[in-house]
Amino acid sequence: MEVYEADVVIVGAGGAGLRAAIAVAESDPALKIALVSKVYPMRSHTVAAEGGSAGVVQSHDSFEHHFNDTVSGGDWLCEQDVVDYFVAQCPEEMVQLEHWGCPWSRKPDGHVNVRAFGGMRIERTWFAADKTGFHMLHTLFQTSIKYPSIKRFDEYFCADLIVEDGRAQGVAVIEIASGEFTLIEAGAVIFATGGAGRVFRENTNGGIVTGDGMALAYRHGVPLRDMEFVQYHPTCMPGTGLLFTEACRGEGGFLLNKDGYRYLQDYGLGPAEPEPRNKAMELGPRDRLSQAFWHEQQKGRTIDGPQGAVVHLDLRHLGEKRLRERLPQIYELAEEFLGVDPALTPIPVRPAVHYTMGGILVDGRCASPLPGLYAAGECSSVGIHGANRLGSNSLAELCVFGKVAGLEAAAFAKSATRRDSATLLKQAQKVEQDARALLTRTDGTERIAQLRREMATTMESGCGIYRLADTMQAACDTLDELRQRFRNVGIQDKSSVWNNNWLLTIELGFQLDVAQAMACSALNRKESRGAHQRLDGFEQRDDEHFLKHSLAHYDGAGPPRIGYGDVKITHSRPAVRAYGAAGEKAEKLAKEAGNG
Amino acid sequence: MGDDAMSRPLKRSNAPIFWGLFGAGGMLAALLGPMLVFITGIAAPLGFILAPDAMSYANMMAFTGHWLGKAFVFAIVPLFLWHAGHRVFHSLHDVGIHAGMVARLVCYGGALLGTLIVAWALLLIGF
Amino acid sequence: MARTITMEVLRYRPEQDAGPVFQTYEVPFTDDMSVLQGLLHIKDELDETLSFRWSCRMAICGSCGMMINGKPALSCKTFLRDLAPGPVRIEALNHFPIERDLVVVMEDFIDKLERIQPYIIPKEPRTLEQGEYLQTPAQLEKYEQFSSCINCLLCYAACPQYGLNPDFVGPGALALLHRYNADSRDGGAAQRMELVAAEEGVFNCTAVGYCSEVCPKHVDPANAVNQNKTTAAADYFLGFLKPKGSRT
Amino acid sequence: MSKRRPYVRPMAGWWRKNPFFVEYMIHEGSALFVAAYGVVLLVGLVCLAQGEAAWNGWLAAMKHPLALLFHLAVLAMISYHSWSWFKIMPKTMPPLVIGGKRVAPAMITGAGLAATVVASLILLGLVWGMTR
Ligand SMILES: Cc1cc2nc3c(=O)[nH]c(=O)nc-3n(C[C@H](O)[C@H](O)[C@H](O)COP(=O)(O)OP(=O)(O)OC[C@H]3O[C@@H](n4cnc5c(N)ncnc54)[C@H](O)[C@@H]3O)c2cc1C
Ligand code: SF4
Ligand code: F3S
Ligand code: FES
Repeated sequence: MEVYEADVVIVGAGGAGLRAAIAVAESDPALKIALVSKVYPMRSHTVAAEGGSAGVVQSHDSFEHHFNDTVSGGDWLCEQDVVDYFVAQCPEEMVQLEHWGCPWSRKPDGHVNVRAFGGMRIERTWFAADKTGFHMLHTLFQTSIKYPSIKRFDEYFCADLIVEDGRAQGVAVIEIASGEFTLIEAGAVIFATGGAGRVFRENTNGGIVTGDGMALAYRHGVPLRDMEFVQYHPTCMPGTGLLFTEACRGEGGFLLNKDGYRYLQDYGLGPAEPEPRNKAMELGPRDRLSQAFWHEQQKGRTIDGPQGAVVHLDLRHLGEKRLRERLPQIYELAEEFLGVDPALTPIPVRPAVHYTMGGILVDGRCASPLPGLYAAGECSSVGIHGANRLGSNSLAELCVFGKVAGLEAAAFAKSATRRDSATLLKQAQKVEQDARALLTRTDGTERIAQLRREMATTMESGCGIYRLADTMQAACDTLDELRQRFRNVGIQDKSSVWNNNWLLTIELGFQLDVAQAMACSALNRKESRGAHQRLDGFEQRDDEHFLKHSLAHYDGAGPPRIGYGDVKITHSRPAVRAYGAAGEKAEKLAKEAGNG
Repeated sequence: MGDDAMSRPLKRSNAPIFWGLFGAGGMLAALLGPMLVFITGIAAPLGFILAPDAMSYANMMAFTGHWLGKAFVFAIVPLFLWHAGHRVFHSLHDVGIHAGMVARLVCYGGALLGTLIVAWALLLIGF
Repeated sequence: MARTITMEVLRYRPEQDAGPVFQTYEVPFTDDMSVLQGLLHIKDELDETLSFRWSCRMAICGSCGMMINGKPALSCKTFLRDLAPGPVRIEALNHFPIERDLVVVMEDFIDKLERIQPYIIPKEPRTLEQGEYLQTPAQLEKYEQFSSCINCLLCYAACPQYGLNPDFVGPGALALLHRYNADSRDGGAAQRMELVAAEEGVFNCTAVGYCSEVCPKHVDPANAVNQNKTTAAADYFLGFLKPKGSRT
Repeated sequence: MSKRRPYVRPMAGWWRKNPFFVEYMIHEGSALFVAAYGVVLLVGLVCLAQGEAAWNGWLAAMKHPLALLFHLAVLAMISYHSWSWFKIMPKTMPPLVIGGKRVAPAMITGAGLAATVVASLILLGLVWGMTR
């Protein structure tokens, strides 16, 4: 087995991983960085983000506003000290990207332009047309090329974390092209492996979004926090789940039911006005919008399409010119995939799984409880999203916490004691043996496509927009059974070169673990909060018992143990989460109370 | 990865000379080519539109005797040859004939030879 | 509903095949199905061993380029309905070595990307405290198109000159190089000229133009390459005027 | 030991495999006609330099039906060259912005072809005027 000695190894070269790599490289050029990714960096799913990235810039905006939007948007399940740090760092990170060449959309005077986004009180979403994630990712990737200390392992699959002496000391990776293993030793490990949306059936995520890092950390004893909070995005393409960005609504799009009625006004988001108003109607938070869809469907006011019920995203009034300029990619998607010209016809949409709020438990400095292991980006739970993430906070998170993770890991690696290479190698060899055993066995009868399908449908029915104890229980049971069956999985492809049948099998193992953590955390949270909404007697938020983070601990072959941790509240006490006119009134009252 | 790529020495291409001649010839051929062919190859020989003796010895000597006429001829003929030579050279490469030096000699050498002959002829005609 | 289409897929498994061979699959399809979805159907239901790259399904990650009926295309953005009644012929992207099945070796492109210095070389350095560089929408427009390259390599599969001479930097990377040169914040054009004007550079291009024809993101790489021929030629001739040694 | 064995496909006959490339080869092929025409002019010039008899010989050859046929072919191919030259033209130049708007490629091609027409008429007019 080949061995590579690095100071810091980063698994994942999406937005978070690349930002971390650059941070390490800039902090000390002498540090050797190994940047591992199972796809070429520019294929990472950050590429798909459309809408934008948050950062306070306007003079009538403030960090306090961004903080409040984030914390109330997260239904108070946020770590408030971390959110404080986050909102203060966002603008600088956005400017940093600008200096690195990100083609942010501009105002006529040459300053960066910002747009409105769901749940944000003031326009603070930086955007690069409707390809923000694409431009951020390519900017970061291309900038990373500048640093000779970053050694990339493109198309290397991380099969396991190497833990020795109670400390993360490296990873075992498979070169996809050859099927050969490499041990990457390192003083510190950063996971930036992205989300896990692919455990659901209809989702906006790329095929690679399979929760690998989450599962690996989890298997090594790091709890997964708040996994029950899975965001449904309200405007996705029926069938494929492809996303129509929130920016469609930021630009002024309407959501209409089958009567052509802007139904959101019936769900406490009104009044309906012709112009978009922040935090109202179509610019309400995603959880509320997805829930409203569900209710409309119950009332029979959605439209039946070939791929299930839909509502209409109406952009016609914006006109072709503006649509082509501000939402060019959306225009193309609608035309090519649906055969719909959005300037002439409303786009059929429905909610689909989009984002995993929870993830690897880390503190505000991205350190997990396992010394030497750091995490950033969607795979982590640093505590800013709470029970529901606001759109455009995630891309900003990649930069802010990618950098933090990089700096912290660099510092840790420098002070780390010498490692015992021989024992690390022995561990890596064990990883290789196990993975090869999976490949070479001939008695497996289960097919991964079948197991994956069953997992995805059970997650959809058990952990949907609204949840019930019995379907959640059924999901937990099914996942338990699927994990048993997975042990009997057989791989048809026995080859070494670019055998992704093999890697997909390993990934499915990761997915099943993560799915189970989600379903079990959901079942145990007996309240409704943010993206976790129940209809079985727990319709209300219950701050007394559940103003708590859930923590899923890995427990071998069995289901996870679910524990709870405290939520850090500094200066925003939990209050009613209100949007639209009601929200404005509540805010005014709060302000008066504060003044009086 | 790529360290050796970064340090690989780069050799400057001399293509701009040939590419420039190719471009100039191509532009002239595009602008004037069709009409020139029509005049010298069809209209004059047939006496169609133009007078039957349009290209008489006297006319042509007068034309090429004048420095403007000389300049015109010296622009058209060699540049057409350079344009064609460059293209043919690349086309040989395109169809898999990488004759290297030989092809280079035939294509560009031919154009150069043509240029010299034109110069010689024009000088012979005198002013 | 129950329509099917024949997909002829070029297979190459280095451990068992001497060279590439076609394998035929019958795939049921609906009107909204892309070629990629057809391949995923094959992988899930008919043949697990077929390897190909994909991820986003929405024509932005750039992984799923392949030859579809002889033309380079993104399989997630090409629809079976448009290819019916078939058969549909799927091959790995032209001009790249086949690693296996539809997966090509793309290290060469990455290598080239690294050589074009694809990052801002600031014209005027600026600290974060000074805030952003000003850039008007008109200045943005000068390079925006070239910055939309998703590195899908379709243009390389389209460019015979790259096929004939893999040393050629090629359309996609040159488009990105031009993207930085054309950015008002960047002052690195002179540094990048060395590669533009080198034997590997723009003069390999014979203006075939097919690269721009197949580009799914309207980058128009042919334009970037050919504009730089003019720039490189000007630099070449001006070079003779400059005193010796001043050229880097 | 790595089992990688990347397969490199041959390029032979590439230009026959796609209509786009066939067309490309035809327009590259137009260079042969440009060359042939250049040689015809070159021979004429040499004849001219050698005196009246040689020149008249050349003129007579130009009247041969085969020569006329040849020139018809050359005319067709050089016209095709003009067309393809200007068709590629927009790809070779920086975007042309007039009045804050980007000029469409078709406009540039059109302008090039129009220039050809104008130049041709001027040329014909001059020749006609000078040889009347
Ligand atoms: C369609 C869509 C639109 C979005 N729009 C927005 C938006 O407008 N604003 C916003 O703020 N957020 C948006 N988001 C969310 C945001 O884009 C993501 O949360 C974020 O990009 C995740 O980045 P990341 O760096 O954590 O992970 P990713 O970009 O997903 O990268 C993960 C990396 O980990 C690597 N990896 C994973 N597993 C392994 C393994 N086993 N071995 C080796 N490498 C591995 C992958 O190769 C990849 O490089 C959107 C998300 C989607 C899906
Ligand atoms: S220029 Fe176009 S075709 Fe070429 S890699 Fe970029 S996006 Fe793909
Ligand atoms: S196809 Fe190739 S030859 Fe030039 S115009 Fe495009 S790079
Ligand atoms: S799958 Fe991403 S471009 Fe096709």
